[in-house]
Amino acid sequence: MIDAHLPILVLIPLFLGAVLVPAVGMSRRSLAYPTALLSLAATLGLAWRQLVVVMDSGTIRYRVAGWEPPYGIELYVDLLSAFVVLIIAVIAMLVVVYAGSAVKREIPGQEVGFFSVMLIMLIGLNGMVLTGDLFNLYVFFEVSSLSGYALMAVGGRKAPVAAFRYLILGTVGASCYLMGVGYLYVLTGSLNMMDVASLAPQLSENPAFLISAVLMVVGLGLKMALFPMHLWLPDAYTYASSTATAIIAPVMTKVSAYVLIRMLYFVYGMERLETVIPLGSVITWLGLTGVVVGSIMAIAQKDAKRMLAYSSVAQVAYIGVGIGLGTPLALVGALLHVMNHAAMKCCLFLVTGSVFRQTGSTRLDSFNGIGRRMPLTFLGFTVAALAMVGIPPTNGFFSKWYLVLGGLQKDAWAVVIVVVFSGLLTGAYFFRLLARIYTKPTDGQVETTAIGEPPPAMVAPVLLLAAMLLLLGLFNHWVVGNIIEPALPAALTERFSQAGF
Amino acid sequence: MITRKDSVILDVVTRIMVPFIQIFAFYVIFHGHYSPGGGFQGGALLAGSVLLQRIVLGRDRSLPGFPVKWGVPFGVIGVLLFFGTGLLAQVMGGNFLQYDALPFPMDEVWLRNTGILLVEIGVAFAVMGTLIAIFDELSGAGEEA
Amino acid sequence: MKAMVQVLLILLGVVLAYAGTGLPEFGDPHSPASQHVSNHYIEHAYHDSHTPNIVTVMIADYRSFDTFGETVVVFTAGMACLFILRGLRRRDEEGDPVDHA
Amino acid sequence: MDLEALITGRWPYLFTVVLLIIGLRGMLLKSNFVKKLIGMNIFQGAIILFYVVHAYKLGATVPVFDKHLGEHADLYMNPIPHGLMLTAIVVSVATTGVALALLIVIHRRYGTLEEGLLLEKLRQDD
Amino acid sequence: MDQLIESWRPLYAIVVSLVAIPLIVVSGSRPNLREFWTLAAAFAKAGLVLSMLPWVLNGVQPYSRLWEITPGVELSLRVDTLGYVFALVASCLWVLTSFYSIGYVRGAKEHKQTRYFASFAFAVSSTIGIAFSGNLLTFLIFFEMLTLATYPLVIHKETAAARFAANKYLAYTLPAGMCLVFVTAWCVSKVGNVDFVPGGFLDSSLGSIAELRWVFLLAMLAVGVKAGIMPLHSWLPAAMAAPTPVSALLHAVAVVKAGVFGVLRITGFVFGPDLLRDIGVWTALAWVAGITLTVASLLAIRQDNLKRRLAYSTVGHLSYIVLGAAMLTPAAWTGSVLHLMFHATMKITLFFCAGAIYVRTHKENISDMHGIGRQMPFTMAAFAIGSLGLAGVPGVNGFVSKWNLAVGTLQADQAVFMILLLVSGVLNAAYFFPIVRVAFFEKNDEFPKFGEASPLMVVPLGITAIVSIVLGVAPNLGVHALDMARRIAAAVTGGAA
Amino acid sequence: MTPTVLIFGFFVIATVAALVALEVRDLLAASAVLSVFSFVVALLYVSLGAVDVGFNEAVLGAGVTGVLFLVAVYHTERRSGD
Repeated sequence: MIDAHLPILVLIPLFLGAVLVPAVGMSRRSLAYPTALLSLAATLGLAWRQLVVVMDSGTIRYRVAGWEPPYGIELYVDLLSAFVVLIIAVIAMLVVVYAGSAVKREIPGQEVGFFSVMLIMLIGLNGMVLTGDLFNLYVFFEVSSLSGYALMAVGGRKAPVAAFRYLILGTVGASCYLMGVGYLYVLTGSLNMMDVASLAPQLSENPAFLISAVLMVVGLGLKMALFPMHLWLPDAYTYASSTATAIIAPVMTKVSAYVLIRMLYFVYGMERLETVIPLGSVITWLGLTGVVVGSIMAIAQKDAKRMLAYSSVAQVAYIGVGIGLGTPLALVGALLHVMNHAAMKCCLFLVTGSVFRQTGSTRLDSFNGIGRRMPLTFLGFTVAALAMVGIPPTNGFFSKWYLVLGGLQKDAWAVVIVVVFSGLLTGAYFFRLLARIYTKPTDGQVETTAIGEPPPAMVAPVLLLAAMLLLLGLFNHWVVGNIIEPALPAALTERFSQAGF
Repeated sequence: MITRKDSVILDVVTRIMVPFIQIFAFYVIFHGHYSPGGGFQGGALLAGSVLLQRIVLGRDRSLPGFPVKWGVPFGVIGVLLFFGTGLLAQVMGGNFLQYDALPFPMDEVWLRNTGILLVEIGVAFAVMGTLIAIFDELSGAGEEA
Repeated sequence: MKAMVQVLLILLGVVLAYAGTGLPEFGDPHSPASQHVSNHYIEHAYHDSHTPNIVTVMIADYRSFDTFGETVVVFTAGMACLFILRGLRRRDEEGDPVDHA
Repeated sequence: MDLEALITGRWPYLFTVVLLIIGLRGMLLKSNFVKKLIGMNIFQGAIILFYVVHAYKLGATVPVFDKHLGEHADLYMNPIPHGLMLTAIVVSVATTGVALALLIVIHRRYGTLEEGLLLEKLRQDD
Repeated sequence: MDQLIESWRPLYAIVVSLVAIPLIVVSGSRPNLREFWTLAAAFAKAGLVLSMLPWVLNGVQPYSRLWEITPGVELSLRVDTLGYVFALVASCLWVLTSFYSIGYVRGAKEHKQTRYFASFAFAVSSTIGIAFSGNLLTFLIFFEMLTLATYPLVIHKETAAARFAANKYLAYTLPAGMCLVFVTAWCVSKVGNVDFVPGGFLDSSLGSIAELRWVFLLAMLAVGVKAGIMPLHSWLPAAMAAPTPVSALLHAVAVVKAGVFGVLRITGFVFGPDLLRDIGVWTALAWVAGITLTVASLLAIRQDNLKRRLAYSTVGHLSYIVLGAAMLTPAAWTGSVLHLMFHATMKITLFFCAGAIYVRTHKENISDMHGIGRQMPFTMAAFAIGSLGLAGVPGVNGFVSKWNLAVGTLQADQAVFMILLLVSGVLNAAYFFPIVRVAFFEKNDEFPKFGEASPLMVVPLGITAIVSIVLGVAPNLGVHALDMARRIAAAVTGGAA
Repeated sequence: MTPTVLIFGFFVIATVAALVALEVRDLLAASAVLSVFSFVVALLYVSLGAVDVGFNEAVLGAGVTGVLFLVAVYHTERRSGD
């Protein structure tokens, strides 16, 4: 009984939290944190339950307001969406645990607003994942974007400027998406994804249909910061408060990537698009360029947060590569990277937040010799850094591994070579940073003294994430075999059935 | 925000206009079933009437009409009304927002009609409260609240 | 840079205009958009809820989840403005407690 | 031949494209932030128009059920885009509100809303 | 054919030193306890490895299948004879090195000893993992872990030179690791099951000759970096910036041997002799190895720093093994495997000696070592034994392996390589004997009185020297090294040695 | 046909208003013109049969948005560089 309602139940605690946090926070500010924690814990539990139910008994299709799918809005929860919802919930839970101590120091007096807006953002992101309706997705898209702008605007002195830039580009993206939905609607008369997908095949020659696909790629690409559309990202991530970055960076871009996969593979049908326009190849090439450019830019940075921001550009580009390639294994790689990169980036940004809290700066200089001052925190950081470089058996290796296998399925040598060797560029900046962290500086810079570990609530999430990185690496096949692979579109796996699975 | 205007005509016209606007707004909300209009428009009109007061009369004299600190609570109430309707339907055994499951003594069709009305009122409150809150924040009035 | 954007914009315009060739004609009552779901709404709205205004029925009943999301958007905007303006003003007046990156 | 069909049969669509480009140009090329926002409003207005244009049916009336008219679908405009666009308009207002809040903060901190001047001041900050 | 039995022992052998790491770290403030953990792990590991000897000698292969890590490929450990040989060398020498390390780091008052011991344990774990890997993907994982574990050891001293060396090390090994990723991915996508098979699991139907050649090239780049094949060797002399026990175990035994072990795995168990002959790359590999061993010996002569000279000597001797592998004949493979073992005992003796000298005298240059043999007679005697062995003098174990290699080149009708081997033997003598001569036969009255280093250091190096002699006289004594080598060669090349 | 002419006329006016709103240097004036634009577009919606949308646009787009712009411009600066 309850199980059938799970898709909406996941959203309800978040919503209650978002409304209750300001309500209780107005009288007692200290209550905001436990309220947020409570609502997220409920969501986490429900998200977990939802994944279990979907694994056991298949896709849940929930009719909001009780109307038949093409007429009413439905929430469509297959393995993939349940999986992404769980990722969001886990990351959010850890960040909120962390945020209790961090926000108080970083943006004092604004806990109430922060937690409320953050919960709203999570509603938006979860809604984007859960919904099975094109326009409904736009609404949640805007919910997450608007709250994202707000979260990014509060932080450093320059944050509002960065947030405004993001707002402009984000609105362009959202509007592109809306326009794309408009074309689809005008051509099919329906807004339900499954319905549109069943009507789409006869349209694949129609220019408006193709343009709508391109507009979707642009719109979602802007939100997921796919290479040439990443311009908003570095500033926004750098100047936002560490906690906000730690929640936005892992989930926002990933959810957009997920939606892009949904659109291209489940609604439009990539193979049909490919016969008319080389959309996949374009995305792949953009991704490859993004991997290289993002990594090189990251090498050049002097601020840890900015470096991580550029590395996000590169990592998102990997997902783009997987989406563009469109072989089953490449898609597995992309989806696995959605999860992996979320965990890694979250861990890294949490650590920069801790460093900022303890030293007052995130410049690379402030990392000198810090590994001995904050050994546990930096144990987590090290694992995450190695995962970013793609050292086995961390999870970062395996997403690239599947991408490479996917490239080999299609004999896409450029992809194989770039994905294999781009780890070098990532290694260039992470090992440089690790050497800084664990060895004394030689260039005469002041060593950070008299700082220690942050409070346990800020260390535990980092360590948990680090443990997850290893476990997700070692047991990635469980995830792939039970969740990702069965969720891939059947048409795709059949075409490639002789290879791989 | 904007300093007091000294134009008596504007002042008087505003004072006369505002109640009419508000009545019209309520008409729009409640008559949304039968003619164009509904929660969005009505809420925006309500907000507009308050904003008109704020602009023309200046902050000091408009505040008694709609205090600044009411903006967000109104928004919250509106959203909760919407949400509560949906949740009530769910608790009573329907799906979220499935009005025909609402526990009122009516037939299905009228239940839907009522549900729509409740939701529209919620929307109106939410839009009104939030728009006023945004205005107050932008004009700097929110700080003193 | 600006010139490039101009060119791109014109290009976009041309492409979008070209996309128009795939769209149904203006005012065509038999376009796909006016057939599939919308007809169902028009024909059932009144019987489903005794409400003649089809748009109202649609936004508040058939697609009420959209409208719910939309009130959340409005609420978000309110909270966002509060969050951005209150906190930052307070901080600008008291001076930054910590030096941000 | 296609061009002719495009202009005669789909001219309102072309207008929306023109408005869209005007708005987008304002968003991307105007250096004043308020102007960018004005561009954004026009841009979103254009998209809303696009939807509404495609809801139009020749010879139909507004989508309010009328007993005397009956319930044949061809008699009423398509209500779906209308409903969607109600939402979209509110979203666009909400976005504008948040953006304006950001602008006020930016102006407080840097005393300008011109992109060029602002960039210079940002550089000085470092 | 070998018989497979399921056993967790290979896994335990790997994990035992990983378990020790947290214990080492936690007891970092109490050095005695910390070193107890190190020694305990070392003994446990050696014991576990030795306990598998009867199985291996009887043709039984213990294996542990862990879990599927990527579609169709499991994380699997399998102890075949070749892997066992390597694991045996690494684990036994780790025991000695542990004792030696304790003496060394205390004697030299190294900083951050906890990090040192922890990394060391991690590196040894990875090495054993490499040895016991049952398929290419598992091999890859441990190979990369080894890279990672050695990085802190190379940068250990945190001087500019150490940083440079560490960066150089990464700059060589990371790309190599990525080549290996590519090769593994290629194999997985072509054949699916990448379990090592004696004689290779690839065949010429899988791709064009050019493609296969490219893959082989990348595979050799991948393992060749650690194996120090020229021109990929230059990280090795630089890495001598690390503390001496590190150089001894890792840069003379574990890491570089992991490289040559990789060469053996890839030539014998992935590509296989038949395919290598088909695509005609074996002569190329042989030439690269031949040139490396000659040039490295020449370069070694020019070094004055003792450890650097030893490093170049290592580069040369690794290429003996590679050369043997490239010959693809039974005797050559026997020689290769034997040299894998025997070079380890000899070279570690030399490094131990170099470390002992450094701890006592802080001298690293050969030109400063006049008359040191009178101060440290045991140490320098062991050094002499190691030198003789590496030069290939009969009576020490180096001769046995070189003899087999030479026979192998003749089996392959490549006499030219035998000449190279002989030349290089002469060159070996040319760079080692001067050291012995300087140490024993030149008087230096200004030399202060030092005496021997601590027993913790002298005993291990004495043991390795004695082992070298014993194995030189009776190569089949104890662990049946020669038998095992012959068996491996027979399995890979399909012929009896 | 009358409605078509009407729609065409509104489209032209809207386009002109959009251009003007973006080109006027006085931001208060620009905001006002934006309101005019919104109002014209609202009329356009009505003439396209979307009465609800037109109503909403008139109230929200022309009314509230305009007011918000006015407030913001009032609190920042009136002149625009372009």
